[in-house]
Formats: sequence, structure tokens, C-alpha cells
Amino acid sequence: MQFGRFVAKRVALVIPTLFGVVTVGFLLAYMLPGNPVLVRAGLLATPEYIAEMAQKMGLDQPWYVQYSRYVGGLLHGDLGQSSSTGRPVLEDFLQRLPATLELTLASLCIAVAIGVPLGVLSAVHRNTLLDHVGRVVSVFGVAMPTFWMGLIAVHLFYYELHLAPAPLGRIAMNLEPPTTISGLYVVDSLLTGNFPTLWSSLGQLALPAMTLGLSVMAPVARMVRASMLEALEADYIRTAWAAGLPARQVIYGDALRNALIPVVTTFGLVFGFLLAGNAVVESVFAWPGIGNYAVSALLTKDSGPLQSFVLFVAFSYVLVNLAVDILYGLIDPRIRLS
Amino acid sequence: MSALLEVEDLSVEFATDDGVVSAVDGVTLSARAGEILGIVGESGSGKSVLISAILRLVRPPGRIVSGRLRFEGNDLLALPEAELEAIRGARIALVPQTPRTSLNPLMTVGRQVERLLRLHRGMDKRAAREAAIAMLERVRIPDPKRRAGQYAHELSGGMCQRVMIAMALATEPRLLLADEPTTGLDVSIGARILELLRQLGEESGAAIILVTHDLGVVAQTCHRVAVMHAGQLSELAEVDELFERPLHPYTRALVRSIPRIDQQIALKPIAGTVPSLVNVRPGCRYVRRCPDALAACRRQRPPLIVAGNGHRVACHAVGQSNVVR
Amino acid sequence: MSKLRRRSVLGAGVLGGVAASLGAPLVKRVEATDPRTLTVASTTDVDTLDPASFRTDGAYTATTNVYDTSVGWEVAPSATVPGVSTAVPSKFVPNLAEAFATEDDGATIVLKIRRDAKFPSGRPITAHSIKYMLDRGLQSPGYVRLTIPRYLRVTSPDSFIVRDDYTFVMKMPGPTPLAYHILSLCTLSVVDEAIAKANATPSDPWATDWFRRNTTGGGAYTLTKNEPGVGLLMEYNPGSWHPKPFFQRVNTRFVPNESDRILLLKRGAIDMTTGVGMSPRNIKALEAEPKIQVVSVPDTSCHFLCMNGKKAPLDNVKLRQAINYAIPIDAMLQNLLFGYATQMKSPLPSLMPGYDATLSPYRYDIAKAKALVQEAGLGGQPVALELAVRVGWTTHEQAATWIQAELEKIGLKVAIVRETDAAFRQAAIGGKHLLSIEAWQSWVNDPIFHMNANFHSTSTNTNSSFYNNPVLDKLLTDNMHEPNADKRAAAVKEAQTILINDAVWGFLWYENWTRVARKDLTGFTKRWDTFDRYRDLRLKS
Amino acid sequence: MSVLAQDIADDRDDDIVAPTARWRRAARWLRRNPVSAAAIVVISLLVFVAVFAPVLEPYKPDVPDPMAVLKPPSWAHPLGTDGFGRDVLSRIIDATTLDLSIALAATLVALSIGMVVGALSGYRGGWVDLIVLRLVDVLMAFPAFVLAMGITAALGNSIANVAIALSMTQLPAYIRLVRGEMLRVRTLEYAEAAVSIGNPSWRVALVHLLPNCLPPLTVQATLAMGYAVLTMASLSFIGLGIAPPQSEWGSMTADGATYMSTGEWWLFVFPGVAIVMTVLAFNLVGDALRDLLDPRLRGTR
Repeated sequence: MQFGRFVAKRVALVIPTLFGVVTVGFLLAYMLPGNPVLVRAGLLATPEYIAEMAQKMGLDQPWYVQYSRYVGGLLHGDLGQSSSTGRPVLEDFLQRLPATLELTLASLCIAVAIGVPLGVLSAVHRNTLLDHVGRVVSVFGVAMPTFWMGLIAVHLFYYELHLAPAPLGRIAMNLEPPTTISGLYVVDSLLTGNFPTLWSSLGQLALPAMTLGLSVMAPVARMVRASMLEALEADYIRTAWAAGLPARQVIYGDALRNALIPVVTTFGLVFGFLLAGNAVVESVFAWPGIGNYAVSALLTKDSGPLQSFVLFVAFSYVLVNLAVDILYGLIDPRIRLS
Repeated sequence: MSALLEVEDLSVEFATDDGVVSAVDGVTLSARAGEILGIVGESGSGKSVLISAILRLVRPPGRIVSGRLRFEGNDLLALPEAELEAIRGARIALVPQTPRTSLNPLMTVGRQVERLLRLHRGMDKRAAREAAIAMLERVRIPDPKRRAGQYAHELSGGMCQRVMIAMALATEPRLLLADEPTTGLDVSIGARILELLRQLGEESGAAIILVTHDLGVVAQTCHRVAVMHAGQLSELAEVDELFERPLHPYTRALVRSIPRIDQQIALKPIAGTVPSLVNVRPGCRYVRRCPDALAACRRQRPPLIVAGNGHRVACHAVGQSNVVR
Repeated sequence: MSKLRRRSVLGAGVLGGVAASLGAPLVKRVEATDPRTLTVASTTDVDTLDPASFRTDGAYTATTNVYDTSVGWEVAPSATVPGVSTAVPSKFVPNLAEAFATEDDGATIVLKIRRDAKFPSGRPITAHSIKYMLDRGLQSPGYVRLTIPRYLRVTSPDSFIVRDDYTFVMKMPGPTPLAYHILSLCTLSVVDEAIAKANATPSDPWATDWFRRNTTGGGAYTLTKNEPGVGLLMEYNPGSWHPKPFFQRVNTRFVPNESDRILLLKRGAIDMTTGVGMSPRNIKALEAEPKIQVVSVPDTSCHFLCMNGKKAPLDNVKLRQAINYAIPIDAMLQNLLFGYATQMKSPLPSLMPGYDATLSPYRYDIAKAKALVQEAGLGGQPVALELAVRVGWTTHEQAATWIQAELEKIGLKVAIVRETDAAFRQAAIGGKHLLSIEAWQSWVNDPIFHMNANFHSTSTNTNSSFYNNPVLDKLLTDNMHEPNADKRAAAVKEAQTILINDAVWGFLWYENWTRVARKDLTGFTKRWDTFDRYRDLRLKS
Repeated sequence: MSVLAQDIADDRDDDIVAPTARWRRAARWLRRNPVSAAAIVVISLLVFVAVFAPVLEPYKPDVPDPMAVLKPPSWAHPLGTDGFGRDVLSRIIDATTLDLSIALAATLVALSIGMVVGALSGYRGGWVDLIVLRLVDVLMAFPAFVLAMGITAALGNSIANVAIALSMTQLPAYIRLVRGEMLRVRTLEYAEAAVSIGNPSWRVALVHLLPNCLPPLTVQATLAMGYAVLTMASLSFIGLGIAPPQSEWGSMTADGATYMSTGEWWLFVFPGVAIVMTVLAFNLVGDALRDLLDPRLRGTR
């Protein structure tokens, strides 16, 4: 039962954080200079016309009225109206969210698929050439600005080598997206056994996911290396050696399993990095996700989408951390039963 | 009868930033089946390094620089790693000092015993589980079936040490290395653990090497004892012989420092501290603290000379005074 | 009629709206499966499809092809550039109105509506449709409500009369040369009255919400698919009276990133894109590509250095004149615009009637500029000025850097400030800008209209220089609706002279109308609103 | 017992085991960690370039030269010229000063605020700690990039505002770090000792306990320097970076992006390489510092 209480306490902590994020998000959007009406109204609009539109959008109210109206709306799912697409923000969000999720998950898989083995090998062969090379390679991913890496990747793989498809969105132009089940094109085309779309969406996903994945690979590799080093020095590993267990079992069995637990906790942090890098990568690869949507909202002072993006990122960051804590409890008996 | 384990002139060094650390310097001793050999010495005297060397577990930057290690007739130093894995945990087993942290936290204690049985005894899953539970019972763990499914953090220190012993003895090893098994436990539990070790040793006929810094433990449990100081073997003798007639100045000082209930004698602490083993000078390493130090003691390491039935001592002063023939 | 062509250059500078999804197949360029499908890359997404409201270029282009106007601009093949037809100044052609005439010596417009024009729903387009369009425009918030009262002096729906099912009459207080100009604007497009009324609600009588995402136009194409952030698909509307166009389908993809657009053009994944959103240097480079052609003709898009006349030191005419002499226009035309623009020599665009290139004395002459600065009494210590440009307008950013270097030579220390669209517009209207680079294009290709919008003291939001000259005001107001052509032309010349001598604007350049497309595309048409009518395009056989 | 002078000398040698000279130990460490050594060299090079930029620049970095527009790398212009005919190498050198100083300023500001707030909240505990924790949570949950974008968009992209934006995104990490260390250190005896001799709690926290929290902070600060340069580049890519004509790696790279597709690759690649080298160096030194300062890891050779 105390596990339930542990979860409940963590959830309770989430509420003030989310509330804080909503407020900071609102203030940020409110502070942005410029008037959304003007962006839409164009030059010919007379002051009266602008005033009328502003009044219609409720922008003439003092900030606290707008704030309470925004929070009120939030409570029953109304994320407000986006002036750049003229649709309720919720609708835009739901339409764009799967794209961002698919990119983020793919990047996470790549970051883990490369980061974890790199970290383990660096730790096992500490201070050898492999360790140094591994560290430099993983840090390289972080050192390159995502848009720089992305554009070079596009230029190299799409334009020069013709290996990757055009960096434009989630699927080839002449193909229809798969029937929506999860919203993730790769998953949906797998489920519906539609191989042409599977191949095309994988092709489209490869470069952006690689770019974003490499940029977060370093924290994963660094964390795995540190906790692996720690595990290899543990007493139970000396016992395992003394018990004649084969090296492979000692290192990649006992040591690795114990080393991976703290790594799980960094997934919250890594997820944060991914969402941040998302906006830039989405622009370079014309990926119809929410990152891109938020950035353009920021530039045209379209506060609805910006606030919702901030709320979504905060909400998912908190959710992931909560999930990580619970996962931590599940795989580590010491916490589960304490 | 030939000794189960013969260690001859074994030296182990560690390359560090500050220089070469000579952790073990020319140690010669042997362990016989059914006998408990105590190895005693202050912390930092190289006891644990010796144990690691016997198991060929000295990892870089440490390395065995000289000496011979014979176990059951074959030369451990020459064996390839694969064959060593067949000996470790099967023919030679280790009981570590800190039981709780020496168990894998993510695996139930039962399974940690089982996997050794399956690895070294080729048992199938079901047989191994039953044997493991039997083994836990043999080391007197109450309600072994339930305990087998629990994790290390759910057991007490004493209980964990019993599991370690179960793991060690499950594969019926010929040699059991107990590296300060009771240091982490309080006295009463420690005594019962030692009693268990002695009794299981007798039953299996295995040789036991008991490493400790507690002379009381030596007196109560060991048949023979080796005294180590700063990586060198000072003296080796039967337990009673050593306590009644300590020859090496260091052993004499040690025996004198044991509080005696029956006599009212002032305790005399040993002067000086254990010397640093970094880039150490040749010769006897007790010289700085030894009242009987001779010029020779600074030049060469005193050879191990026979001083009576099975009583060996490495000390120039004792040698020259030919007190004993 | 004018509306700042919202130019959001989506190169490295800024992320335009939402990403698109268009991908060339994996390996080599695969011919679009259907040669009758045109693939176009747009830099801005569609925000609203309501024909009567302000919207992005992407949205304007879509509505211009899906809706239809009563009167159209006449176009004629360009003398200099093959395959392009351009709008003829002050010439109008029948469209939905097969004939148009004036009565009461110009105060009343009579439109004879074609009998064969139908909405996609099958309902015929009649005089009632025209009346509903104008009634809706006049009363729903948006573009039309601001232009008809001001420029046609029509304020109530009663002026719009249906004489019979196919004859529409508009009564105006007096004659005006602007009437047909206004009627040709794409914002005055006919909508299906029945559908509009079906979707109207008490709070939204003119169904503006419905029209935001849906269309009922009578144009050559209908909108069959619209995925915000991705793109839209337009297909030929069989019911339309227009002859069957070469391209049955137009696939518009929204591609914010300039580098991506260039790569797609080179690989043939897209057939055409606009010059807007692409730096002139990139366009020049694309001219060398074997499978690509660059079509570029002069246009009425004015790009100028806006100087806030009511803020010191720019209230000093001598300083403004000095700045005009310090503008390195030749270096910019060559190194920045690569010939896709022409030097601005008057507040009027070069293609506008009444344009006179001989009036302006300004040319790049640092010595003269320095002298004028002395005369302005500012010769002493350097004067600090701020020059605002919009994020993403790369040519403006680069021009600002050229201008900064030159102004430094005449003692003006310029700091460049980059602002987002929203921030820039608010600062401009609030009079906070000192120097800024603005752009203006009048869809109504009439000099008085153009000058009235930019320089009349009452045009609060559009007179970005805050110019206030009663003489000019009177000249413009009196001649706005002057029927006598010669009298109006004289007034235009006099107004031009005043504005040039007063150096209200820092004259920069007129930007060309440019399209980058596949080699074998032809039938380009440049109208005053610059938006492509895809029905005109075809492939050279 | 014979006592020889030589033996006395030997004993004295043994007693005063001279610690290996600090620099020799460092040299040995460097030799064994070539990667970190290279990173340190890069950073010192950067600092040198940053300080002596005006002297090192072959050309004036911000003077357009219509004659030399978009020239590929050549002897005259080793890294080519940009759209205004300005020498890319000079601009990169000139940008070093700006980029490093903004990153340093942002890091120092965040570091100092973070230390004070973290120390007090960690030491004082109670409701102060609760509020600070919630604030940190909010800032951590807030997408760092959007925060930076928002601030620069709201306040304008002057150099100061970009620095503020960068430090705001780093702040929570420092607060959390110091607070964690402070909780650990506060329980130690010498904390009680400092209190017992009558120091007010803020003195104890800031003067006595804080220095002990420094090691992990240096690691975080070094990594943060790298991230600051990276964030500046991303801000420039979406148009909110430092305003032209100021030369700054991020905006140079972002502006260079469009030139990639038409062949002038050097405008995009070289500033990018400058960023990569800098961030790489800071990250590697940060890693090395972490290994060095983390007793557990240092113990294992």
C-alpha cells in the first residue's frame, strides 16, 4: 500500500509545479511585444477596427482578467484560439502532437541505442583508447547545434548522396498517411501492414530522429559510464568474480543491470532536452509538430499555441519524471519494498 | 600429506601515480585439508591482497610479480582465465567481509545460490532450487524457503553472511577463503558464524584460510596461524605454540597487547605506525618499530627459518641468537 | 487597394508557421505521377479562407483560385520576358460581369452578370450573389468594410441594387476612377449566399467562423483537402465558367525552410515557388540550374527607408535628404538584389500611371550627403539612430547593414534592431520607430490612392512616416475622385514633387515579381495583387 | 644496536615522504588523459583569441567590401568572405570575444544567484526551501529553449538580454546542485561548530559551508558554458540571436544556412565548427573535472 501513497504524494507535488508553469507561460506570452491583431489586421486596419478586433479577442482586458479567463478555460479543456490558424488551439495541438511524439520517441530510442552501449564500453574499457574515443564521439553529438547538424545531414544525405528522402514532413508526398490508430505513422503502418508507407515514414523519420537523437546521446552515455564504473567497483561484483561467473555475465549481467537503474532517472532530463531540441529540428525538416507551431506562435505573438506548448512540455516533463520514479520503484526492489 | 594450497615467495605490486606499492612481499605458506589457517595482521598488512592473489583476482594496476601458487597440484599462475573460472567458486570459494553489500541487490538470495549450483554442478533449475534451500537450511537460516525469495536488504547482516557461506559451500569447494568474515558483525553473531565455519569445514574436509585482525578469533578458531606485517610474513606456527612462545618481535608485541582477564599486566602499545608501502626499502619492514633491529634487518628481507616443529619465523635477530635449533 | 504583402522570408532567419509534409521519393526524381498536377511550395500557411478578411499570402493565393471577382484586371504578354503576361495599368476586363458600364456620368456602376456561372453547389451566380457579397463585405469585420466607404464613399447596403437577376447596380455619391480598381480586388469575391446563410448564427451573422476553414467559391478550382501545417489540394471545378485549365490538380505544400525549398526545386520535387521567401542571391544561383527557370518582371512593390518625421532629428528635412544621398543603392542592387529589383526614384511605383523618374535628384553621393548634414546643423558629434528590421526579412537585414556602414561615413551612428513581425508593427504604429525598413504594395494601381494611403495625415496606420503636410492633404483629397484625367495627372505630378523634395521616404528599390519554376512551365500572369491564377499555367508541350 | 648515520638519514627520508610535486602529478594526469588535455589547450587558445581579438584579425570584421563578396577560402581570405564581402576568419575571431563573454557572464550570474539561493534554501530549510524548490521545479519543467526565446523576444535581442535569457535557463541546475550539497554538508560536525561559536545562519551557510559545495559547481559551470554557446546559436537560427552586424558565431552560422544550398558552404561550416570546438572543449573539460573531483571515481585507477 505504501507504494500507492508514494505515488499520491508525488502527484500532489505536481499540481503546484504545473500551476507555476501555467503562470510563467502566460506572463511570458503576455510580455511578448506586439499585438496579435496587428499581425492579422494588416496595414489598412484603422485604429477603431483594431480596437474592435482586440475587444473581440479579449485582449483589451487587464492582464489578470485575461489570466483568470485563460486558466478558467484551461480547466475545461479550452486552450484558446490560435490567431495564426484560426482554429481552437486544442484542435491544432491534437493534429500536430503525434508528429512530435513520434520524433521524440524515435530520437530517444536512437539516443539510448547508441548512448547506453557507448557508456558501458567506455566504463568497461576505462581509460583506454575506446573510452576516450567513445567520450569524444558522444560529446560531439551534444556539441553540434541541432540545426547545423540537421542542415548538414540534409545537404549530405538528401542532396548529395540521395540516400534520404526530401526533408519535408512525415511521409512522401504521393503517399497517403496510414489510417490513424496511434497517430504515429511508423506504428500505424506497421499495424495496418502497409509497407510502402512504413518504408516512406521510416525514411522521413531517419534524419530528424538521428539529428535529435545524437544531440541528447551525450548525457545518456555520460550517465551510463559513471554508474557503470560505480557498479563495477561494488562488492557484489567482487563476489561474482570470486564465484567464477563468466566475465560476460558479471559485466553485462550483474553490473549493467545495477548500473541502468540510475540511468532511468536521467530520462526525465533527457526528455526535457529532446523537447527543447524539437522546435529547431522540426523547422529544419519541415516536421508538422508542435515545436515548430510554438516557435512561429512566438514570432507572431500568437499566445494561445505558445502557452499550450509550454503547458504540454511541462506536463509531459512532470509526467515522465513521475513515470520514471514509479519505474524506478518497480525495477529496484530496495525501493519497491521499503 | 601434501598441502592443498602451496604459496611460495609470492609478491604482488600496484603501480600508482606516486610509485610502486609492494603490497605482498615474498610470502610463503600452505593450507592443508581439514585445517583452519589463520592469517592475522594490522589493516594494510596485505592480507586481503593475498586472498585476491590466490583467487587470481588481482586486476590492473595490481599484478603478481613473482612466486608460485600451486593448488591441488596445478600451477594457478599458469592457468588460462577459462580454467580459472572453473576453479573459482567451485574448488576455491570466498566468504567476504561485508555480507550485505556482497550480495547482488537485484537478485533474490536463493537465486544467487542456485545459479552457482547450476554453473558449477550442472544442476537443472528445479534441482538447483531445492539444493539451494537445503544449503540455506544447512547454514541454519530459519524458514529457508521464504528467505530464499527475499532480497539482501531484507536480511540482517548475520543472515547475509550465512547466505554468503551457503554460496561458498554449495559447490563443496576444497579451499574456503574467509576474508574477515566477522568484522562487520557484532561479537555474538560473529562467534556463531565462526562456529558454523569450523563445523562445516570439518564436515566437508575443506581447508579454510581465515583472514582476521582479531587475535581472539585466531585463538578460538584456528589450528595454525600466520602473522603478516606490511606485506611480509613474520611468523607461522601452531596456535598454542604462537601464543605461548612468540619468537618474532612483532608477534611478541602483538601477543603482549592482548588484554588478559587473568593477569593484571599493563598493556604496551607497539611503537610507530605501519610503514608506507610506496617505493619501500628492502629488508624487514618492522625494522623502524623493532627493539631488536640489526644492521642486516635493513639490508635483506629475513629468510623464513624453521624454529621448531612447524614453527617458522622471519627475523635476523631470532636467527642469530639461535635461541632455538 | 493596398495591403502590405506579408513577406515572411523563411530562410535561416525565421521559422515560418508550421512545417509541411512533402517528400520526394527515396532515390531519383520521379516525375509527378500525373503531368496535370502542379506542385507548388508556399512559404506561409493558410490562416483563414474568408475572402473578405486579411490573411497570409498562402491564404490569398488559395482564395484567389477558389473564388471569383465580378471584374478582372486586363493582362497582356510582357514585351521583355517571354511566357509572362502582366497587368495593363487602368485596364479592366469582364469576369463574372460579362459587361460593365457607368450611368449618371460615372456615379452609378451597372454590371451585366454572365448566365453560365455556377457555384460548386450548382446554384447559379446572379446579381443577388454580387449584392450579398457587398452587403457581407460592408458589415462583417474585415478588409472590405475599410475600403468601400473610404474610396467609393458607399456606406450603406441600399446603394447595392439588383435591377434584375442578371443586372447589378451600385449607386455612388459621385463618379470615381477607383470603382473598377476596387471591384477587381480578390477580397471582393462572390460567395454562395445559401450556404453562407445556412451556417450563419445569431452571434456570427455573416458565418465568418465557417468561412475561416471552408470555401463556396465559383472560381476555376475547388479546395478538396486542407491540412493546416501541411498543405492543401485544389482540383478543377467542372461547374466553373472558366475554360478547363491545363492543370487539373494543384498541390500546395507549405515549406517554411528556404534551404529545403531550394533543394526540392533542384531535385524536381516541386514545380514552382514564389520569389517571396527566397533571398535574391539564391534565386540568381538557381538561374544556372539546367532544369530550372527564373521568371522576373518589374512590379509595384516599394521597399523604402521609413523615417519618422515627427521624431528629432528626422524632423529635419536636410537630414532626410542627406540620408537619401547616402543610400548605396547601386551596391545593393548588384550585391544584395542581384538585379531582381530596380532603383526607386519616386514615392510612386514605376508601373503606376503618373510615375515620373525625372523629379528625384537623389543618387549615391557621400560628399553631398555630408554637406547636407552640415547644413542640417548636425555636423558636430555623431548622431545615434536606431534602425528597425523584421526578423526573417533577410534582404531588409542585409540592406540595413549596407545602409549602416554608409550612414556612419556621414556621422550617423546606426544601431540595427531586429524585431518580430508583431513587435515591429506595434512599434511602427505607436511611432516608436526612428528608422525602419518598410515595404508597401498598392493592389489599387492608382497614384492618388497610393499617396493617400502612405502620406495623408489622416491615414493613421499606413502613414508610417507620420508625414503631415496640409498642402499635400488637400491636393490628394480634392483629386481623389477627379474625373478630369489631365487635372488629376497634374495634381499627381505636383504631389510627387512635394514628397520627393521633402524626402519623406529614403528611396530604396521596387522589388520584381519573381517565380522560380521548372524549365517547361509557362503561362505566368502577374496581376496587381501578385497572386498566381493557376488556371493560366501550362507545360510547354 | 648499531646505529649508522646512513640509517638515520634513511629513516628521516621515510618520515617526510615528500608529496609528489603538484605539477608533476598534474602532468602525469594530463598524459594519461590526452582528450582532456586537448580540450584544455582548445579552451586556453579560445581565451587567448578572445582577449587579443583586435590584434589577431587580419581584416576589420564589420566593414563591407563590395569587391570581395562571397569569395571562397583563399590565401587572402583563409575562410572565405560573406555576403557583404567581410572576412569570415576575422568575424569568427571577433565573435570569440563576444560569445565567450556572454557565455561567461550568463554562467557567472546564474552561478552566483544559484549559490546564494541554493545555499540559503538548503541550509535554512522550512518554507523558504519549499518555495525555492517549487520555483526550481517550474523553471526545470519549463522548456529551457522557449524560456530563452521568450525572454529575448520580450526584451529584445540586445547582448544583455541574451545573457539574461541564458542565465535564466541555467539557474535551476545550480540552485538544485548547491541545495543538495548543502543538505549533505549541513549535517557535518563542523557546521555545528561554526554555529556554536555564534555565527549567524547566513554566515555559516555562505562562508563556512558553501566553499565545500564548489567542486560539483565547477563541473556544472564548465558544461553550462558549452550549452550557453549552443543556445545562442539556436536562438539565432530562429531569428532571436544577437542583432547584426555584430559578429557572433550563432548568427553567422544561422545566416550561413541559406548559403549552404547554393554552394557557399564556408559561411555555414566554419562558424559552426567554431561552435562545435568550443562546446566540445567545455564538455570534455567538464567531464574530466567530474571524474577528477568525484572521489569515488578517482579512487579507481
